[in-house]
This record gives sequence, structure tokens and C-alpha cells, in this order.
Amino acid sequence: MHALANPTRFLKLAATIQPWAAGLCILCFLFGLPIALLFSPPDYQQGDTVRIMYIHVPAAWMGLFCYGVMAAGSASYLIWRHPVANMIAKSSAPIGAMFTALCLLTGMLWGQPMWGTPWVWDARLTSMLVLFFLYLGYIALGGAFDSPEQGDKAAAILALVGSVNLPIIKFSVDWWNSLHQPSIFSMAGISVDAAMLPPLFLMVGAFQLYYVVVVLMSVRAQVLTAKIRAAKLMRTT
Amino acid sequence: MNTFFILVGRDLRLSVRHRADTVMVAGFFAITVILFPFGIGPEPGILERVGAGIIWVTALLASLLSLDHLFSDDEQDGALDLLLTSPAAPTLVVAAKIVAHWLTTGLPLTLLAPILGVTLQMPVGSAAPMMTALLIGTPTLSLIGAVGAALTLGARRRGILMPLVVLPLYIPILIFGVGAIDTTSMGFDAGGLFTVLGGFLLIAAALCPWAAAAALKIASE
Amino acid sequence: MNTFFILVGRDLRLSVRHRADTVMVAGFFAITVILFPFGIGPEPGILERVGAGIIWVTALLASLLSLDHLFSDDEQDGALDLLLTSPAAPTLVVAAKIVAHWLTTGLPLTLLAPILGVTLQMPVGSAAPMMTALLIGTPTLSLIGAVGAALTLGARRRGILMPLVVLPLYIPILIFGVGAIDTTSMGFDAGGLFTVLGGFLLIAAALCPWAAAAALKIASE
Amino acid sequence: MTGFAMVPAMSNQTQSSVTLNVSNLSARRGGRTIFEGLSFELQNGQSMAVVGPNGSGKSTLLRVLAGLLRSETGTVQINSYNTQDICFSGHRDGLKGALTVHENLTFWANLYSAAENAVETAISLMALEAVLDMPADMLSAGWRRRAGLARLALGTASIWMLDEPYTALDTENVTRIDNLLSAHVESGGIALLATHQAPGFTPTQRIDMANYRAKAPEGPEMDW
Amino acid sequence: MTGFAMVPAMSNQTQSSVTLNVSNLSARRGGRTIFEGLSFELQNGQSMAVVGPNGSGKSTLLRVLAGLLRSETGTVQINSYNTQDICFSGHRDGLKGALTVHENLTFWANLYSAAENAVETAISLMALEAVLDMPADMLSAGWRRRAGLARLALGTASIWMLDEPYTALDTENVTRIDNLLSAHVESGGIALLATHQAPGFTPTQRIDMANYRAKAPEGPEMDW
Ligand code: HEM
Ligand SMILES: Nc1ncnc2c1ncn2[C@@H]1O[C@H](COP(=O)(O)OP(=O)(O)OP(=O)(O)O)[C@@H](O)[C@H]1O
Ligand SMILES: Nc1ncnc2c1ncn2[C@@H]1O[C@H](COP(=O)(O)OP(=O)(O)OP(=O)(O)O)[C@@H](O)[C@H]1O
Ligand SMILES: [Mg+2]
Ligand SMILES: [Mg+2]
Repeated sequence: MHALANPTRFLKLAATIQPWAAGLCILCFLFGLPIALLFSPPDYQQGDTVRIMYIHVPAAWMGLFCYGVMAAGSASYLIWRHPVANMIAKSSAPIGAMFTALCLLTGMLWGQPMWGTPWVWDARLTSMLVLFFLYLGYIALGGAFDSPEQGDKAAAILALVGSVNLPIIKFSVDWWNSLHQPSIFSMAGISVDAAMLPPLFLMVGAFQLYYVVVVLMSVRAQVLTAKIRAAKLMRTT
Repeated sequence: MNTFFILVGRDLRLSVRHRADTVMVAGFFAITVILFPFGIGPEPGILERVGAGIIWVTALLASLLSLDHLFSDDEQDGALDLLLTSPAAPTLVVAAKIVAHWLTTGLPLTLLAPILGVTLQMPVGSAAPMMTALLIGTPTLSLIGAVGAALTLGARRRGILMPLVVLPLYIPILIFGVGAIDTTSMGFDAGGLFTVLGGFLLIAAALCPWAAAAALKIASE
Repeated sequence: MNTFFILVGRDLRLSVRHRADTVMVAGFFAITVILFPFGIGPEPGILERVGAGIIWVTALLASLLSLDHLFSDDEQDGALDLLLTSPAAPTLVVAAKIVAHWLTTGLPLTLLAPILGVTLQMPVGSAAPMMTALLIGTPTLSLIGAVGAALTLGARRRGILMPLVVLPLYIPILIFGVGAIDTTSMGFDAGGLFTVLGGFLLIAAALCPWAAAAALKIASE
Repeated sequence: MTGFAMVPAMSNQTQSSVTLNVSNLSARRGGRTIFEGLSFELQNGQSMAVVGPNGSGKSTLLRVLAGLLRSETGTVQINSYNTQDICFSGHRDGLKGALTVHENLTFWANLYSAAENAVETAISLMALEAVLDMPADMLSAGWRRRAGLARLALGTASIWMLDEPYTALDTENVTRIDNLLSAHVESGGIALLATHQAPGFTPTQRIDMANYRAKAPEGPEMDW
Repeated sequence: MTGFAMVPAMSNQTQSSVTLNVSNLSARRGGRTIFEGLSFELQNGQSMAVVGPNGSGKSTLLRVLAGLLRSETGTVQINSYNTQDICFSGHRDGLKGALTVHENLTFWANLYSAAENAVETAISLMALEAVLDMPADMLSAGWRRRAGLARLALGTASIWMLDEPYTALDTENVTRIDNLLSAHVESGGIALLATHQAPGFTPTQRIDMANYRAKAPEGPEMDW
């Protein structure tokens, strides 16, 4: 971890990982999308609408995962002042917000046939919406300062404070009786048909790799802009 | 501890210097609560149904509006620098400000709520749970709000950024606060909901002063 | 006229300096609109009934919150003194600030309203009257709000005082704005209500810049 | 009551038409008369140091002259050939922290309808090249003041009213302001300067606010 | 004017225990290293003038020493017998406009746990009697600064860090501050003074921030 804190070393490592991740990501999409949307079995209750799941569930998991990364990165930035950790946190935010929005949208699409309404004010749904606003707050706060460092640190604290929301989302279905589906994976075992798992995992893998590629790209860009900015400041004053 | 009371005393004196101030919080609360019957129309069935929600939402907004100045006044005139270089620990400074804020906003709101409940045609039985819920919930609002105020201190457009940062964290309190009132006035036992509200208060009290103090340090850079 | 555009341009640039800013107004609006379903509960019948009221009340509050900084930023850093000693007439300065304020708050709110109407489960037919009502009504909010902001400039605790001064004047707009939406979506003709809203706008446009400029002069003393 | 007679821009006037005429001025603040019986006249090429101990009313006088405060009695009369007569600079400098120095300056130049290249001239006169693209918030106290005073160098106003302009400036920049003032006065402008530091350029006139202190109107006549 | 004897707080202790030790300090602001490699030591009875042109980092140094900014590298070590080591005074004076001068001063005295009669001593040292019951908002710039600096005269802190304390003060009050500083240093305190004006009292040390300007750390080694 400490080795990665050095931007220059990170740049080298990122350059080697990135093409592999990008290739794998494309492969996962190439196989996952057709299987999920065309060849997987329809649900005995839900019919073809169940195919929304292959987008919805990975998107939901990624929404939570990105926030987790963001919180962890923010913590290590605040404690050890790792600049790269902060950059990872910062790049995770828009991606996480996008996945969260995707989860909300697909959920609403799915809710229309399943529950008869796109939206109910239910604990899981609302806590997911709160998560989306936390992302927006993080992004807005980080950009609202004249001094970028100040914005980064303030946003990092917000990310940590907001992380109390994560367990609420995760366990909301268990704590409050909810319209929403309970967990696929629980102590009691797996609750979906085995044939649904391969496409689901392919899609999860695709989303995950997509995230890795975009974060690496974004962090590299940030490292380079920071270097340029520092050099410019040096020259002017 | 003595330091704590000196700090609270100063903030109280500043906010009660002109008696108008406490009246203003109350006035804002009252006016906003009165806006809703205008916006919604006077039908008794509906007002009664949404009364608890309106009172809570208004309490959130009132708390939010008054939090705007929690640190920024001291930051503008340089007093914050002096407080942070004083022998008082930053966490203590923050805690004192939170307490003073609650005493001048949360407490009057709690005391006023039953009267406003009457104007919203809420059942008489809802007064007690409403006050209890506000009494437990409003300190949490001040605590969370202080973190937001400290985080957004050096930021541009604080007035707009604050809600964005703070309201998402207020939502759980709103849900449980309204739930506690409605459940009780429907004749059920809302003990669990009050316990959750109390839990929020404890967690917030344990975390927020530290988070706000850390945020303040950043803002002063 | 050229001076007018220079002044509007400056305020727009200040508020769009970081793109985040416009997002923030929108974000506040969205968050507050979303608070109400939390507070009121998800029952569709009720939400639908109070949707227009909630959207208008929230528009008032969003406008109010962002008005807080209309003059005070310039007052704090001394720019107001410079503007008032510049060749630009005070009324022009005020008018430019009002226009810039509406462009960065009222306009985005108007554009966002239909989307939020959907989350409040309002009928699709209400989108058009809602946008029209907001389009005529929000400039009036900015105009009246500017007078309030100028009047409370030198006062302590402006954040709380402003609502008290401004909200009573906002109430007529609220009533007619909600009425226009509800009447139209119930299938009746609301032309009269829109005319009244337009009348408010004309009166406010004719009076408010002067009143605000006069109030500013007093505040700078 | 106050009378502000502003003779507007007349086409081909010589610069000799710039005058600032103050007669029997008194000002009230916080329920107390700060100074009274103040009269003077300044013409093109004249400048005045406003001196006096703390609290004697220097800032109050400048604000009254700039039209930011109402006088209690007396008149202020300004004749000028410029549309923009006055360039006021107070304790606070009016820079917008979110805008860069260049943006700040350009705004004022546009508002004052300054000449085409006025911004460039001002920048080089105040040696602001290094910080042009910095947000004003990030400047040190002295640089900030310098960027604020660059408004003067836009060359539009004929009457400068400066309240403690030297605050936070190092010696090099104090000289810079002094040169700016000398040049302005030499070219026929008027400058009023409230300061506790002795300026490096010599104002032609000098007014000691201590001499105009209002007699204590104590007793039952006091009206507030 | 009577003598400036700083009685409280200092009496029973050995004065040799006050030291401020700074080694290899560097500070960063707005993404740029402002100064680096700064080391010095101050002991009881020593004082230091922090000088340098505008933007050289004087204010930044004082804020780092006061703990308001984090340093990039290096250490600041303070040994003192007082609970409150530092009395910081920045560009802004921290007075609450709604409170009277007396209330402002009493608050700081209580917070600093100053001696019983410290407030009265401070008032007479700064000659604030006339404005004691005025809200600080109504003071002129110079009076305001004087009221703000009265915190120093409460006699609690052993290390004073003053950023341009002379701003807006007339000559009489500049002398007042100088006397206060001399008395503090003579009685074993430490004072740091960032200013462009030559103080009337002579600091024992002097640091020119221009000598510690950071070298441009360009090249591939850059590591933030
Ligand atoms: C806007 C509406 C919706 C939102 C915000 C939402 C949100 C979420 C979230 C956050 C998760 C991840 C939970 C976790 O990992 O523990 C999730 C998973 C899931 N959702 Fe939704 N959902 C919505 C609508 C729906 C609908 C309508 C259905 C189907 C009827 C559905 C079915 C599922 C399933 C099967 C899972 C996987 C369960 C698990 O492993 O936890 N969702 N959803
Ligand atoms: N808030 C800030 N954000 C970013 N950079 C800043 C900030 N404040 C100051 N700086 C930079 O730090 C450097 C040093 O500033 P500092 O205020 O310490 O200078 P100074 O020596 O006190 O100057 P002055 O005599 O003008 O007060 C300046 O170059 C300035 O650009
Ligand atoms: N906002 C105000 N409200 C009421 N009284 C004020 C206000 N500002 C200043 N005064 C009073 O007016 C008097 C003159 O103040 P002014 O600021 O003009 O003095 P000054 O000569 O500029 O002093 P300094 O050298 O300290 O800046 C002071 O006695 C002060 O108490
Ligand atoms: Mg003055
Ligand atoms: Mg400085």
C-alpha cells in the first residue's frame, strides 16, 4: 500500500494493469450481455423482466462498493496523507454515482411491472437515494474550494461521515420489512436458480473491471495534471 | 468543564444579545408551518395526516438555516483563529457551539411544537410524542449540522452547499421522528422508534464533535 | 444597457465559476422535495394531492436560501461600496443582481420541476401549468427577495431574519401559483390565476429594484 | 441637508474644471456628531492628506465625500469632466476571491468604461503579472491590497479617495503607490489620502480631523 | 502614561523554561512550497522580527507556528510553563461586533484563565476606558485594532505572535504597542512580529523570509 502511495511508481503499475483489465472487461461484456439478456432462463414468476436483474444487481453492488473504496481511500488520505488514495477516492465518486443512478433507474423500471409502481418510500430504496445524494455532496464539496487540497480534505471527511449509511442500505431489508427482494447470498444459502449465477457473475465482473479501468485512467490523468499545475506555479511565482 | 461553560455562555450571549433572535427562530418555524396550509389547502383530513411530517421538515430547515452561521461568523472576524489557538481544545469549542445552538433553536422548537400542532389540526394526543421525538431528535440535528457547517466553511455558496451535505444525513432522523409521532398517535407503541432516535443521538454525540473539529482545522488552512 | 450586461456577466461568472454551483441549487431543490415523501409517507393519494404545494414551498425556500448571499458577499469584501461609487446607477446594480439570481436559481428550478413532479406522483398533465406558473412566479420571488436581502443587510442573524421579512410577501405568489397548477390539472381554466401571477411580476418588476436600491443605500451607512 | 450637485460630462472641457468643493460639512454616526464645520476646496492637481488620531473621523469623511454616507449638514460639490468622478478605496479592497486578479480588474475596467489598453497599463504599473491568473483569495495581504489598488491605475477617475492605502504593503509597493499618486496629481487629478503613515509624495493640502471634532452635545438636549 | 509592568502569570516560575524551537520547517499552500529549511530558536526574553517582501510567507510562518496550518516538513517545539502558550493576532482581530469592548475582553480573560484583575489592567494599559461599553461594531479601524490587541495585555501567554499589529494605529498607539512588547520581552516572554513598519522596540533577532524561498523542485523526482 505504501509503495502505491508514490505517484511515480503508481503510474508505472497502472500502465501495466490497465490494458489487461480493459481487455478482460470487454470479454466479460461480450459474453455476459448476450447470455444475460438472451440466453439465460426466464424466471418462473417474473418472466423476462428478471433480465433487468443482471444490470440492477451488479449496479447496486458497485454503487455500494465504490462508496466503500471512496471511504477507505479518504481515510488513508486523511491519516497517512497518501495523495494517490485521495485520487482513487475522487475518481470513484462519479463512477459510483453513475452506478447508483443506474441501480435506481433499473429498479424503477423493474418496479413498474413487479410492484405496480416505480417508486415506494421504502427503507432500501430511500437509503440508496440518500447514497446518491451523498455522492453528489462529495463531488460538490470537493469542487467548492479555491484551494484543491482543502476541498479534498473536506470531501474526505464527508465520505467518512456518510459511510454510516452503508450498513443501513445493506441491512435495511432485514431490519424493516420491505417490498424489496432480500439478499441473494445469506446465511441460509443461495436463493436464486443456479443457471442465473454465471451471467450474473459475468456482469459483476464486467462492471468491476470497467470500474478499475476508468479509475486507473482518471488517476493517471490527475497525477499528470497535478504535475503540470505544480510546474506552472513554479514558473509564475 | 469551566471552559465549556465560558464558551457556551459567550455564544448564548451573542445570540440573545438582541432578544429578537430567539423570536426569529420561532418566527421562522411558525411562518413556514403556516405556509403549508396555504400551499395544501385547508382540508382537515389531509392536514391532520401530514402534520407530523410538516413539523419535522420545518424543524430540519430551521435548524439548517440557523446552522449556516455556526462557525462562519467567527471565521469572518478572525475569532475562530483565536479560539483554535486558545487553551480550549477544538473539540470542546465545537461541542460548546453545538450546545448553544441547540439551546437557542432546538429547544424553542420543541417547546413550540404542540401549539403549532394545533394550527395543523393534529390530534391532542400527539403533543406528548411530538415533544419527546423533537427533544431526542433536534440535538442530533445540531450535531450533524455542525459537521456540515464546519465542512462547508471555506466553500463557496455555503448556503446552498450545506443542505446538500447535511440533508441526506438528516433523512433518517426525519423518518424515525415522524414515525414515532404517527405510530403513537395511532395508538401503537413506538418505543422501538424512540430507541432508534436515541441511538442516533448517542452515535452523533460520540462522532460529530470530533469530525467537526477536524473539518474546522482544514477550513482554517 | 451595456453596464447592465457587464454586471450580470460578473454575477453569472461568479456563480458558474465552478460548474458545481448550478448543480447545487438543483440539488437542494431535489433533496427538499424528496424530504416530504419521507415525512408524509408514500401513500400515492395524499402525495398527489399536496404535490403542487410542496414544489412551490420548496421553490420559495430554495430562492430564499440563495438570496441570502445576494448582497452580503459584496458587502463583506467591500465590493458593494465600490459598486455604489461607480458610474452604474444603484438601481441598475440591483436589477442586474436580480436577473443573475433568477438565471442561476429560478430558471433551473423551473426546468427541473416536471421531473420532480413525477417523483411526487403528480399527474402528467400538471407539468405544463407547473412550468408556466414557475416561469412567471420565480422572477417575482427573486425581485421580492432582493428587497428583503437589501433590507436585512446590516442586520445580525440575517439568515433567520430574511425569512421573516420575505416569506409573508411570498405567500400570495404561493397561493396563486399552487392554485394555477391545481385548477389546470383538475381540468378547469386557470387563465385568471396566471394573469394575477403576471400582474404580481409586473408590479414587482416596477417597484422592487428601486426599493432594494434605496434599502442598500441605508445599509451602507 | 445634503446637496450633491454633479455636473455631468461636458464634451471639450479642460481639466481645470475638476473641483471638489466642501462647505460646512458635518456628519453623524451612531447617534453622535463626529465632525462639524468642515470646509475646503480642491482643484485639479491638488491633493490632501486627511490626518488625525484614531476615531477622529477620517474614514467617515471619505465615505461622506464618496456619497456612501449622508452628511448631517453642509454640501459636497463635485465638478468633473469624467463620467466616473470618484475612485474610492476603503479598508476592504472589494476583490472577489473566486475570480482571478485579471478577471477582477477587467470587470472594473469595463464598468468604468476604461480605455482599451487600460487593464494592461494598470497591470504593468502595479507589477501584477505574476499573479494574474491566481484567484484573489490565494493572495497574501500585501498582494491583495496591491491588486485592489490597481483599480486606480485604470486611469478613469479624476478624484481618488483612499482610506489607508498603504496597509500591508512593503516598501517597494508603498513607493509604487506614491508614484501612482504623484502621476495622478501631476496630470491634473485630485487625491484625498487618509493615512497614519507619512506618504512618500507630498500632498498640497492637509486637514487635521482633530480640529473639527464636534463639541460634546451632552445633557438633556441630546437627541437620539 | 504609567509604566508597563506585566505582573500576572509570570511570577513564581523559572523563566528559563520558555522556548520556541523551530527546525527545518517548510510550509505548503495552494499546492506550492512557500518557504523551506527554516530553523531558529527563541528563548525567554528574546524577540524576533519576521520581515520580507509581500507574499514571502510571513503570515504563513506565524500561522504554522500557532498551529493553524500544518507544516510540510520540520518541527515546531514549544516549552512553556503556561497552560496557554500562545497569543496569536492575525490580520483580523476577532472582536465580536455585537458585544461591547468590555464583554469581548472579559470573554478572552475567562477563556485564558487570566488573573482576577487582568481585564482592568489590560483596559488601562490600552487606554480603552472611553469605549468600554460600545459595541465593537461601532469602533473606528484603529480603536478596533487596539481593542483586539488588548488581549495581549491580559498577561497570560508567554509567546506572542503578531501579524502586522500596527495596522491602522496612530503614532500614540504604535508606541503603546511597542511599550507592551518591550515589557513582555523584558519580563521573560517571547515575541514574534511580522511587520513592514519598523517597530519602535528592537527585537533581538530578525529573520528575512526572502532567504528561505523554496527552490523550484522541478523534474521527475517530484513527490507530493
Ligand atoms: C428504485 C428501486 C430499487 C432500488 C433503489 C434498489 C436497490 C437495490 C440495492 C441497493 C441492492 C443491493 C443490495 C445488497 O447488495 O444487499 C439491490 C439488490 C437487488 N434488487 Fe433492487 N432496488 C430497486 C428495485 C428492485 C426491484 C423492483 C426488484 C425486483 C422485484 C429488485 C430486485 C433486486 C434483487 C433480486 C437484488 C439482489 C439481492 C441481493 O443480493 O441483495 N430491486 N437493489
Ligand atoms: N489561502 C491561501 N491559499 C493558497 N495560497 C495562499 C493562501 N494565502 C497565501 N497564499 C500564498 O502563500 C504565499 C505567502 O503568503 P503570506 O500571506 O504568508 O505572505 P506574507 O509574507 O504574509 O505577505 P504580506 O506581506 O503580503 O502579508 C503567497 O505567495 C500567497 O500566494
Ligand atoms: N458603523 C458605525 N456606527 C457607529 N459609529 C461609528 C461607526 N463607525 C465609526 N463610528 C464612530 O465614528 C467615529 C469616527 O470613525 P472613523 O472610522 O471615521 O475614524 P477614523 O478617523 O477613520 O479612525 P481610524 O484611524 O481608527 O480609522 C468613531 O468615534 C467611531 O466610534
Ligand atoms: Mg478609518
Ligand atoms: Mg501577511
